[in-house]
Amino acid sequence: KLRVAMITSESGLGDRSFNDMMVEGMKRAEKDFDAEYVVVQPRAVSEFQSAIARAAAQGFDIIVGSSFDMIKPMQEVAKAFPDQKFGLVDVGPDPLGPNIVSTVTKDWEGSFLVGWIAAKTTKTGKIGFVGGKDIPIIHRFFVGYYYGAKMANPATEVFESYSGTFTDPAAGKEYTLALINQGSDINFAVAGATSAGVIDAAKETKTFAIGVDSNQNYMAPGNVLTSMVKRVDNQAYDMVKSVSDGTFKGGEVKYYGLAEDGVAAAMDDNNKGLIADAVLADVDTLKAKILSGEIVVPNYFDLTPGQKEMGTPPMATPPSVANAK
Amino acid sequence: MSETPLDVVSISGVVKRFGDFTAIHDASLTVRRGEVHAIVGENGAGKSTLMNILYGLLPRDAGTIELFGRPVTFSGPAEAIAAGVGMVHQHFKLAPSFTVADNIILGSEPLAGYGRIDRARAERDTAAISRRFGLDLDPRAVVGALPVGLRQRVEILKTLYREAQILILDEPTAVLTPQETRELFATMRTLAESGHSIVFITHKLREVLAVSNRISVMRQGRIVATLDNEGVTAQEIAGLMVGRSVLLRVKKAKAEARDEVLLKVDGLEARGERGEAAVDGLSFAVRSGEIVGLAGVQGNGQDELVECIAGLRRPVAGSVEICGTKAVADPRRNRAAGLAYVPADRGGVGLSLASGIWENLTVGHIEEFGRGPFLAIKAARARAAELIRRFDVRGATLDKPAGSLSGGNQQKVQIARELTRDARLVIAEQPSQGVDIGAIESIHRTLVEMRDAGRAVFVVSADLDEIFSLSDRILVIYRGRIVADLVASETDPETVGRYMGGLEEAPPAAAASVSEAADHVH
Amino acid sequence: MDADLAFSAIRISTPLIFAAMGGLLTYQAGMLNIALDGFMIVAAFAAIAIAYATGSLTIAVAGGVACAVVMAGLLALFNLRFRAHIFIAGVAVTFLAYGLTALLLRGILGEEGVFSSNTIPNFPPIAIPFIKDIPVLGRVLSGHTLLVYVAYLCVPVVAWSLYRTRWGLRVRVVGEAEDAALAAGIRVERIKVQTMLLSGVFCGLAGAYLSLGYVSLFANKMTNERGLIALAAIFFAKGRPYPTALVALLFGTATALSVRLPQMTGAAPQLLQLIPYVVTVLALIVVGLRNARGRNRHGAWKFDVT
Amino acid sequence: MSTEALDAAPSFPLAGLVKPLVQPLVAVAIAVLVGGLLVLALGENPIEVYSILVHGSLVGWPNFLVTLQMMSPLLFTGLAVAISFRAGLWNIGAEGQMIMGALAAGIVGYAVDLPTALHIPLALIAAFAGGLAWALLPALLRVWLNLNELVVCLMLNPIALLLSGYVSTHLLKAPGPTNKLPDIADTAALPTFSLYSQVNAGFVIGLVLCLVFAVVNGGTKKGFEWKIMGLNPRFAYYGGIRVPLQAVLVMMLSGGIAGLGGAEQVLGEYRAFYDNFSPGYGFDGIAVAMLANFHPVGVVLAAFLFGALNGGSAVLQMMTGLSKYLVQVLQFIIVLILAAQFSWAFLGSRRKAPPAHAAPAAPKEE
Ligand SMILES: Nc1ncnc2c1ncn2[C@@H]1O[C@H](COP(=O)(O)OP(=O)(O)OP(=O)(O)O)[C@@H](O)[C@H]1O
Ligand SMILES: Nc1ncnc2c1ncn2[C@@H]1O[C@H](COP(=O)(O)OP(=O)(O)OP(=O)(O)O)[C@@H](O)[C@H]1O
Ligand SMILES: [Mg+2]
Ligand SMILES: [Mg+2]
Repeated sequence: KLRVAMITSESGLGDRSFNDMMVEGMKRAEKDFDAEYVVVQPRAVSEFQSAIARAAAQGFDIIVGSSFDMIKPMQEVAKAFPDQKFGLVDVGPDPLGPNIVSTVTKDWEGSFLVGWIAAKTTKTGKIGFVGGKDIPIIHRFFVGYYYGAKMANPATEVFESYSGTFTDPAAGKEYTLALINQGSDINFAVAGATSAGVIDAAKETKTFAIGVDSNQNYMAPGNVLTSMVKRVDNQAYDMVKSVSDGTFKGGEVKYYGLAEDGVAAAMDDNNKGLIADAVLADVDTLKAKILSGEIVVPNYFDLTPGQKEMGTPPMATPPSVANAK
Repeated sequence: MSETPLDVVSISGVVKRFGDFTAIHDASLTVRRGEVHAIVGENGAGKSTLMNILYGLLPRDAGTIELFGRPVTFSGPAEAIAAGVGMVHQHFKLAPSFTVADNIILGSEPLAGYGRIDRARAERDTAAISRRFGLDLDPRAVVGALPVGLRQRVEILKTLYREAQILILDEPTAVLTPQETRELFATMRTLAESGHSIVFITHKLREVLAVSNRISVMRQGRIVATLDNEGVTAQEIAGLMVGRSVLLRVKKAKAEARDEVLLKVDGLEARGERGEAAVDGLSFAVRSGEIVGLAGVQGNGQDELVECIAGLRRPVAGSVEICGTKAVADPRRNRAAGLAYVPADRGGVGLSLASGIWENLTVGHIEEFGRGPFLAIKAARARAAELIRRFDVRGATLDKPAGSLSGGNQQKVQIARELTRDARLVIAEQPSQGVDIGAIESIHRTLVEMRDAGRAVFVVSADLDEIFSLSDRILVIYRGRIVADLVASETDPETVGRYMGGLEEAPPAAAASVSEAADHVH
Repeated sequence: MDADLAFSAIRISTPLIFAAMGGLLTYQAGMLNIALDGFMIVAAFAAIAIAYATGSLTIAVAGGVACAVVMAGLLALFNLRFRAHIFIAGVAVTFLAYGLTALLLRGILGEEGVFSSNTIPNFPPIAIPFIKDIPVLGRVLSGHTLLVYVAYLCVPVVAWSLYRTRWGLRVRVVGEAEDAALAAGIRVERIKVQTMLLSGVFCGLAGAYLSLGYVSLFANKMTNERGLIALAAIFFAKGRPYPTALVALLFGTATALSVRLPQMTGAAPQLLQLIPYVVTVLALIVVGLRNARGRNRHGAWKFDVT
Repeated sequence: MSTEALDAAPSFPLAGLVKPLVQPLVAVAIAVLVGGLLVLALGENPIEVYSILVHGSLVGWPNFLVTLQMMSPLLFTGLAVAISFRAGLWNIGAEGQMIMGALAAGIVGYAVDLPTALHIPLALIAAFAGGLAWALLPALLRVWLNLNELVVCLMLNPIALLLSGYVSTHLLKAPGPTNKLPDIADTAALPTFSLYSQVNAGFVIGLVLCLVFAVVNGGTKKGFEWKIMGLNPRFAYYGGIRVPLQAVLVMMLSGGIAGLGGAEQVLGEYRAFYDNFSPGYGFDGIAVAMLANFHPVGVVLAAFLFGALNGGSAVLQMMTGLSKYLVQVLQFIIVLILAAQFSWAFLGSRRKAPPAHAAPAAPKEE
């Protein structure tokens, strides 16, 4: 039997984000490859290395982690255990080591799409964004969303706010209601469990929320416009698969973008009819342009201050971009 | 024990242990209907403990208690109250921020539906019983603002309000002025005549003889004798209590006051807790080699005055000099200047009840033990053990919390700590409060010795007996001012009493009624 | 905008007021109850689980309250019977509650971290006749859900019980002078247990409001230390009901403000989120200065114990 | 409510060393039993769970070192809380003080260029100062305005978190996907000893601090004064102890120690200041301190217990797939039961609590 250890980031399970999604992938892999997995949830970044090292000492077939903060600890341990296979999900483009595979999720592309949809759908011309903490990963979603909206309609106003927590749905609701009060009628929630409050607010005010990571359309059918799904589960699944079928190649960096179905705007019965058919049709052309490279969606991490990657007419730089680096 | 129906309380063979310490060995006692029954005994003899057992505050380990002929076992004061027992503890059990009426009705509140308190009725009832027993009180006054004497009335009214037949008064007179004491005794007699029984604990033998019908003497957890109050003398009772003869009044040589002023208070003004002018332009001096007594009814500014001297309160105007050094609002500095201070509030200020006895004895002497930052704990404990022996603190071990000592013994701990300080000025507030006669003797002797050694001693007391037995000079404080400065040997309690009451500004002309009442006590 | 701010301040303060009313009763009875969060989280969980199972809000709220009361009973048991220090027992109960709800969330509802469902009914907003037609006030006061009004009504009720009833008198005396209460034949332990259980009731309402009224879902640790804020309000106001509610409202208003400022100021979110805490500290200092003036000049030296 | 109440239920376990050991053992046994039932209810084998927990925290160097790593921050926060509570000061702001200490250490760690022999001490001093500064405000407000330090600390914890978040997100952020300051220079790093664990020289510092304070509490004049002050500040003041000054001093020491805990994290474990790095060490510190009955040696024991449980938790998750919350629940069942005074109720005479004489009713501000 294949033994897999999954190390979560410090926010742990229940984040409704990559930790939970990875578990989904693990569950599928467990069935498909006769594997078994365990989840280790360190409480702090400082506990990553000991968790990875002790897992390595236990001889799992592959140790899968997530979070940028796990890069260094994993590299340390990987050096000491050259025969152990490691995988790290959703990190940067640099190869991490001869026995580590890593992935990059182009969530900015997906965010771009939903931003575009939102700007096309809004009745007020104002859309919002509720982030969890004020951290770069979340900014990456915002920047994609922002440019998508501005590309669709440069006149769209995009509100940006951060609730400061990933675990307080009530705060999420409060922030969302404040945005709605300013006229925003579509709000993109990128805030872990706090997102649930964003969706709740949409339900209560009959506006739209946009879910993130997993398909959250079901949480309030009719009020979740779409979800920007980020298939971290596929990434974890593929890692286990590569070990199972012997294709594991250390040092590899795999991309999961629109092209790879790594990100998408989720469409299902729950949001049927919420998005105009014309918009849906445009989405497909937009996607094609991104795939062909005609449109390059900016990745927050590649931006330099004040940079205007795209779009005409020149557009204001959102504060989080201005403050970057 | 006698089976006469007269016996309302009959305690027999009661035993009480605290851990492996036996506080009460086989005590037996009867109380008759309509009598005032005094209980006397040394500190730690078990008086309070025995009464706490009767009141249901402590469980007993053996023995029986009968009330009105029926055996009872109380699991709490609620049951004792229901059975007609009321107790006034010496440390009043009152809630200071509540009104008189609230305190009195507490536990058996009159209701007005929906669990609401019927405040109007509470106040009416309070006023009514206070009138009936001649204990005047404003039902709406806040207890914390009342002088001690009135607080005691509240306590007594509390028991009367519940229609207690048996009243236990634990050292009720320790903090009262002579006038208040007289009033209390009058109340006690009235109550006894109306059929109540009163158990009265005290250390003042004169009071015992003045007010009680029968007297029980307790020694080391036993009732060693119960006497009728006829033809007994204070000396005899004292002998029974202590097991040796005691001096009821300390002999002392005449003061040789020197000219060195060790305490000088000049134009002092201070405000009280509620911002009122408590000390109002007050000046006096205490010289080395004399004992000056400050007499006054509680609440006339003595507390604030002493706090200013000790550095616990900041004066508004005026100055205090201790041994030639200007005092400041910092006890540490004043102590360093040569002050030793025995406060009246021993639970709040003078002791840490939760700390061990050796720790209580070491505070204020910390610098004497060990060099540099280190504390020589062995030496400190050794000295503490020495003091416990020297001052005869009963029931003390080094690590026992000070709060587990009997009241009088707590006082001894304070005294031991303060009087062994190398200080030229000693301030003692109510030094013999709650202390048994044997111990009073030794405390007084110590104070006199300090005087003879050339220190200045300033005694603040509401107890004129104490004032007279100690002082060379007597100051009387009234409404924040010194109204009299008398030589002790040339005046008498009545005179001082009148000054205390503010009845007198100039030298006195005897007021018949007051001196008559005074005779009754002294 | 202003009406919206006030409306939202009322909503944000609601759980704080519930929790503060609960904590205030134990405070008045002389117990430092630090487990408010623990009671709340248990109630939040139970309420949502029961609402999901039964579809009845009434049963759900009652069930949430009942579970919070059980936690309160646990704390009372350990503090009063087994004589564990209230502070550590409170800390332990709180973390126990966090852990337990997280475990049960997976065990019972099969979810990790967050649970929500569309079958859970919502509290409808209540339009108050007459008041709703008053120009600004109407928009602020009308249109909240039931539990919000309950919370604010609790304040006079608590004040009334504390200051007008026999029980309230006893509670306050137990807190101020336990020995006096004991000597008056009051069963001190019983009073303490009662206040603790009532604390559970109020925190239960707070929790149920959080998961069923405020939002309609449960998330691990979703109380987000609101209990501690409530505790601070209680200490700030020394346990008096109206001032305590006022402090909670002050905090809620500052929070509502900080939620609305980002669009106007563009300031960093961390700095905006500081506002409620800083405002509270400043208010504390202002009150402290006012009390200290005069007292320091002539008063006896003071070093109050909590 | 009162400091006296701290003593109303005397003899917390783990405090003294020999005699009180019986009671904790009884309590642990009960806790283990209760926890076992819980595990059973979750459908797992309790014996297996316990043996994994013990094995995963104590057996073998890697596991043991992880336990030491987990207990390191708690040595500091536990000690910080212990000395302040013992002196009657409710410093529940160790979390904020630790964060500020960490921030200071993080800044000095990267912004200053010095040889190791100077850099580490300087960073430690900065951390101490950072924590101290954060404790100073509640202390001064307490002494000057008689404001309850508990409220102030409750407010200052989130303020510290948000302020440090602002600094590490907007002012001094290191490039990259994480909100943190730039990595500290190697000259400021506290050495670690193993691949398996981030336990570092900071652990030794914490241990030494605990021992130092055991001596301070038990054998010095200051320690004696603090204890008296904690039980009755009026008495202490009357007796010539400069209570306001000592209160500020104790709070500053307490905050400084918590700040050093931040340095241990930043210089030893993280090697940079990370936003939001603490999973609640400050609050764990309260539990540790109270379990230890405010005795520094007890703090070491209690921190070890916590460290072992958290260290074993990871292994338990690896071996059984049980959730970390199970260990959390077990952990606080143990705390709850350790804090209780069972043995007296069951073994001793069944007398009720003595009339609370040693603990006068909680004084409240009027
Ligand atoms: N709770 C307790 N724990 C331990 N010892 C106690 C306790 N209560 C009383 N004692 C001891 O029992 C003895 C009797 O105390 P008690 O208070 O009854 O004396 P008392 O006769 O009232 O003395 P005093 O005249 O000083 O008030 C004392 O030695 C006292 O130390
Ligand atoms: N820690 C303790 N726990 C329980 N009871 C105590 C404790 N410490 C002391 N006691 C006892 O409780 C009783 C208190 O009685 P009370 O308040 O009437 O004081 P008292 O002894 O009469 O003092 P005083 O001599 O000042 O009148 C004392 O006998 C005392 O020994
Ligand atoms: Mg007594
Ligand atoms: Mg006595």
